[in-house]
Amino acid sequence: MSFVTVSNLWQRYGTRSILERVNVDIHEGEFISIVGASGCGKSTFLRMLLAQEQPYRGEIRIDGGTPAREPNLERGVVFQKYSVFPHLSVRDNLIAAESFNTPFGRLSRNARKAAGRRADDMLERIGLNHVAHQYPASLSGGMQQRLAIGQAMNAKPRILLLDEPFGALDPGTRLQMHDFLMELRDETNMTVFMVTHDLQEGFKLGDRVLVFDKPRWDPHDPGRYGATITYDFDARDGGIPFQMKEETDVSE
Amino acid sequence: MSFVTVSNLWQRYGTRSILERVNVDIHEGEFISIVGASGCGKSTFLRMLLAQEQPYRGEIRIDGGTPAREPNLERGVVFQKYSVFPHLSVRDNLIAAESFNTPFGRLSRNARKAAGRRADDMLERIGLNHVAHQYPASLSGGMQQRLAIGQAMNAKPRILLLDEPFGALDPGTRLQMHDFLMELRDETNMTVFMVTHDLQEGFKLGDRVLVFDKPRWDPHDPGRYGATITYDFDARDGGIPFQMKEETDVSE
Amino acid sequence: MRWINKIPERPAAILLAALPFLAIFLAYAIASDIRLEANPQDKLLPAPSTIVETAQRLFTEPDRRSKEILLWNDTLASLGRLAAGVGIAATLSLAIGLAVGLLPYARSTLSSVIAVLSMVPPLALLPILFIVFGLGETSKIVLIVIGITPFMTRDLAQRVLEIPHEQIVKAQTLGASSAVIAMRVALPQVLPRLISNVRLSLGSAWLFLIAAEAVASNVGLGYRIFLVRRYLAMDVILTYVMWITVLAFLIDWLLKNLSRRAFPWMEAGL
Amino acid sequence: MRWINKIPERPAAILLAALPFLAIFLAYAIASDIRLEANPQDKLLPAPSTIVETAQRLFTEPDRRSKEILLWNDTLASLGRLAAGVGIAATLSLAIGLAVGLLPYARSTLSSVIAVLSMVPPLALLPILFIVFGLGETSKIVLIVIGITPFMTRDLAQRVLEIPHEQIVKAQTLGASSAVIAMRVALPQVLPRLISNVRLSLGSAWLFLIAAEAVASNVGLGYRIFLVRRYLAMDVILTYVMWITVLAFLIDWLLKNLSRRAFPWMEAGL
Amino acid sequence: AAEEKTEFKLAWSIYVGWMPWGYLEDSGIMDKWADKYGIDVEIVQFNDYVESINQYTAGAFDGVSATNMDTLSIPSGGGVDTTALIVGDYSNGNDAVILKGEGSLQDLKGKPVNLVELSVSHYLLARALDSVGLEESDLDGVINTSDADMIAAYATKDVETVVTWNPLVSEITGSNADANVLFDSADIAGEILDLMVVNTETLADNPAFGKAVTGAWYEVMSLIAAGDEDVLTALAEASGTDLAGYKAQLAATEMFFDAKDAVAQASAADLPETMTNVADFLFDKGILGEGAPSADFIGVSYPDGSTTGDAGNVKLRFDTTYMQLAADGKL
Ligand SMILES: Nc1ncnc2c1ncn2[C@@H]1O[C@H](COP(=O)(O)OP(=O)(O)OP(=O)(O)O)[C@@H](O)[C@H]1O
Ligand SMILES: Nc1ncnc2c1ncn2[C@@H]1O[C@H](COP(=O)(O)OP(=O)(O)OP(=O)(O)O)[C@@H](O)[C@H]1O
Ligand SMILES: [Mg+2]
Ligand SMILES: [Mg+2]
Repeated sequence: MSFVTVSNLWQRYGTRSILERVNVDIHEGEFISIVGASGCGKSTFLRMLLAQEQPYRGEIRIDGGTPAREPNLERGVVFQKYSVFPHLSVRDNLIAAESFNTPFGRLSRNARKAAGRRADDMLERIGLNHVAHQYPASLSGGMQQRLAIGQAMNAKPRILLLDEPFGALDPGTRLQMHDFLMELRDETNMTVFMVTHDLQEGFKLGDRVLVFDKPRWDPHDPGRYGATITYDFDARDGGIPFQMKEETDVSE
Repeated sequence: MSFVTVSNLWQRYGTRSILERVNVDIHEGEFISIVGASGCGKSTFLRMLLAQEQPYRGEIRIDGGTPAREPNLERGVVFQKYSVFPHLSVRDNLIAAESFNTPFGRLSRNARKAAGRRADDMLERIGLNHVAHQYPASLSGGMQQRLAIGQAMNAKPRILLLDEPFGALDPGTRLQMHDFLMELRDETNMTVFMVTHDLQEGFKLGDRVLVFDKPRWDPHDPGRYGATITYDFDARDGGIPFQMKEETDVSE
Repeated sequence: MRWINKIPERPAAILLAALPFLAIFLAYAIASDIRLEANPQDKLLPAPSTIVETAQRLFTEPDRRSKEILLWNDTLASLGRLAAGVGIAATLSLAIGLAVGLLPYARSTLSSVIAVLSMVPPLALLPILFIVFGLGETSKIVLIVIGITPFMTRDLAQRVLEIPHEQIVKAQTLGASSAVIAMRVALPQVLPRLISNVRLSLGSAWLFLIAAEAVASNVGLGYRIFLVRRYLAMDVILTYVMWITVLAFLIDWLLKNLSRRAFPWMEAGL
Repeated sequence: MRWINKIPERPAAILLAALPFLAIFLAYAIASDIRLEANPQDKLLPAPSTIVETAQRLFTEPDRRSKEILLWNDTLASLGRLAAGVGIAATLSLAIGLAVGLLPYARSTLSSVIAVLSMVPPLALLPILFIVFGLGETSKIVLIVIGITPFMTRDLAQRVLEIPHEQIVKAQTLGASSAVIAMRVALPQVLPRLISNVRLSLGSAWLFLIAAEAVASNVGLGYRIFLVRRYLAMDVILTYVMWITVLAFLIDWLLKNLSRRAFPWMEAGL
Repeated sequence: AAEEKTEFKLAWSIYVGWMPWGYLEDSGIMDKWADKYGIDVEIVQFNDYVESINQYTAGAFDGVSATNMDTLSIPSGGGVDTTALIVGDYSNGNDAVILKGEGSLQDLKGKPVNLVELSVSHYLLARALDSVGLEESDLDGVINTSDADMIAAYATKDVETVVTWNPLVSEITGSNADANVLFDSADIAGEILDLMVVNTETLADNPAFGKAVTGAWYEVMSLIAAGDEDVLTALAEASGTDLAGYKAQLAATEMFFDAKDAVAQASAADLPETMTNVADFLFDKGILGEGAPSADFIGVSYPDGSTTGDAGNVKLRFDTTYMQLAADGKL
């Protein structure tokens, strides 16, 4: 009962292969951590999940639907930075998650009131009600990311994509964010993909940890082969590998 | 045999007291970690050590000399960011530590050669010889901070001041930087002041950990009293407090 | 102590700021004195007292013929033209800048033509403008528009492009259409920049206004300056120049404050 | 699919870019045709073929009187003045900008006078300039200098102030004097900005040059345009306008490339 | 504060009757005469007529080509004692009131008029309106329009009437069939004089300057009078037209090729009346400056020693001394 199906996914820029033959099935409600060396294509994979760019080959389906051609309401996203709108107050950022989906980007008065109430609920959940009328620039990095996550959730996406959401935070704040994210997830049972640099974080938060790496390597032409999922760990019970996708064969 | 003597130091901006009655004696070669709540005046203290600003009352002497009126060669500094010159290559940044101390900011040809050799030595020590001719913007954050520290050391200061030098780095890089800094220190036995947000880091690196906090608190006028050193831990043996500067009396 | 670390105290700082103005005034007064010594009727550098008298007269006494105070008429006419020209230019550049910055198709179509147009010297096209738009208000306003729009458009398009792409993607995941992204994400973020562009362009706008008024007009600050140049009434010219300077200063100040008031999120900082 | 996500393919993109130029050309050709239909002697919108002929003549045929090709003479003269004016303005604004940005004393003394001067309309001062600096090259160059220096100076001073204070402090801990900080820390970092300022100011510089040449000159692009404007020789004017546009484009392009070459550290990125 | 000197500068601007000044410089005739008197005279062309007079008034030049009206208002009004060294011509049709389409001067009532305000065109318009009993206030205003753009202005719809001078007049009448000249300077012959005026003190201290300039001028005059095609062609080209065009403009100009005629014009009995009219016009328009107590506060002196206006403040002098020398062949 696969919810997100990635089948035979390739990506290349110019003549450089970034990803190749990525196949993976994700169940609804799973929390997927994605780790791998810098530049191996984790963000690229996320961008394709987001439909921000189209794969060179292969496809990604959510719940069996047709592959999306551009980002839409089904996919929520939080980047490391710039994920909230600096010109909107904290509360308006949350309301935007509803108002942007209208022809003029504005809600009628009644709809606005209802959205405002839902925004207040969300503010409560993300613990930002005391700064509801401030602008993002006056919030700390951690608060901004909490807002970004709340905003993404407010639009009720089917999958939530996080690209190093805590990469710019200091260690203490990071830990708080972990707790925050786990709580939210327990409440909503969202399907989440999270790219992280921090292995520990990946195993702590994820149900599964996908490791991206190049299975083949051409020393004369490093751009020839792309990365793929080389390990797929079950992290629910603390991180014991349950499945090895492929033998890593350097000499191939 | 105090090397750096801070006696009865006060600082205020306008009518707001930031620091008050700070007294501390530092021995040559000690590594001082400075911790405390955000905004309590750690950077202010460092700025006064640097002579970037003058205290409202009290004074700081190095080796019994007269208090400095502006930053000079005796004091090296590394900030969290912007501590290297973006328009100079890595090697030139190190040479600058010698050439800037000349009337025209340029060395004669022979002096330049000698300085270049010393720069190469330093490059070796800070492990940046492979990027000697690149510009700082193309280095990672960790490499930039290594360069900044190398540059400051190249000018042979008597005290080295670090203001959250690793605050912008990710946890892995941070650990590497700790090793790097410890090594350098073992070689040179420099007197170092390091402000950090990370208690663990402070205790790991420091010989002593100074905690800044407000000993008195006026609920009607939070700006009335300044912070001072409330704890002075000996961190050599793993962080057992050896001296309590003052009783913290909130009700006073 | 290094000079970069020396900071003048309050009274000294005020004195220092006044110094260059005093120096300019003195230099003028002396030069004027020397010329008036040689020829008491010299018109080129009227004595400061003459200028003050003239200014008083210009600001308060109605014209003999029309019974109106010309300076105020001129000011109203010029400010009206300036406002219309700058307003239209701002609107146009905002619309085109958003399109070029957001839509790849608009960018392909317009970016090179805007780059070329911004290099055309508008003053040289004045005769054509007069034919097409007549000698009335339109051609003066159009000259201002043509003169400052390309630059403003280029800059705004650049700023739209500089909006972090993350925000554009985020808006799409919230279901925003292109129009909503333009109006609710890009527009509010470039508005402050629009104001600073207007501030930057006002100098050129004045220039074009004065040039257009010099060519064909019967009222306006530029008109008057070029008219009285016919009999070298430097006292009038200098009064007008100072008045324009004051107006320019006021407008700049107003815009700066407008920007600060209107966009509180720009100021917010940790 | 949203318009912001639609990207034109290569051939379509080129076609799109050519479109507005074609449209302008067609609009002109038709308008010209209509006027020439009504009055074959009409000078206002000469036929494109006439313009091409005129351009050919202007670029290649020497003047009967002086035996020299006027267009090249004009170009040389104008470019020389432009270079001198812009060069002096750049040097001045760099020196003053560094002083104002680095030294609190210079800042107190100069910042308000520069702010005021930048609001003065330079064209209105033209008569005084001619008296003080004579009719030769000097006054034309001085007009350019006066016209663009205040703006450039303000911007450079601002940029110097924006250099992270950490760097200034660091330089002091390396023993740098104020002069060394100015020359080795601030100067190299604002040079790229100087070039982009020059690029921004070139439009105004052309304007002032044309205005100055219009008043008193016997050679120069602005002089020629103004001279033939009397006879409405639009074929000559349009040729000159296009030529100035091409020159402006070339200069801009050169400066952009110079900046890229000269400041590799600006480009370096992770 | 003039004194003896050997270097002099004259300014001139493009106008049919002043074109010879450019030729004087280009042909070397000026140098020839200057050498003869041991001095140096530089002749500089201005694009902007008003600027050239302003420069002269400010002291940057020793002489300038100007009309009697502008001389009275700018240098004389500005306290610079000025002498009309050479009376070159008077406009005899060179300045004109041109209406687009049919009509008469009466029809100007309620219409706007485009002209260079406060110039001789303005004066011509005032005289034209005078002749039919109208006043400027009867018009729908005058719109100041730069001479450089007059031709373009005429081509626009808003413009119904223009007042301007040659070569613009012939350009407008030549290329617009509907151009209707209502009134021109031939109707007020002798009132718009085109002069070379010089600083009185400079002239007094340096007679050689007056002699050299006058001598050179009348040498060229004789060439033109003799119909020298080379000279005429050069003048025509410099003024941006061809030989025929230039000759047509010359026809509307009463050039004083012979110095005797110039002396006669400067000594004409109606000159004082003309100058009084001009002064009245200038005062009426406020051009004499706000400090001017009355229309006659500037004195004008004539060759016979008479004056009009304030005899204690003579700032404009019609002096035939040098033209007489030329007429007598004594240069
Ligand atoms: N639009 C693009 N055009 C060309 N190359 C690209 C593009 N986007 C990414 N790349 C390249 O693709 C590779 C993978 O990039 P990606 O951002 O996916 O890596 P990553 O795994 O997220 O790395 P990091 O951990 O540093 O974020 C990189 O080498 C990058 O330079
Ligand atoms: N130049 C100044 N003028 C006025 N107030 C200042 C100035 N510099 C710092 N402050 C104030 O002094 C207090 C202490 O600032 P400081 O930067 O020393 O704190 P800190 O302990 O370094 O904090 P952080 O951990 O956030 O870096 C802050 O409240 C700050 O707002
Ligand atoms: Mg990435
Ligand atoms: Mg700090």
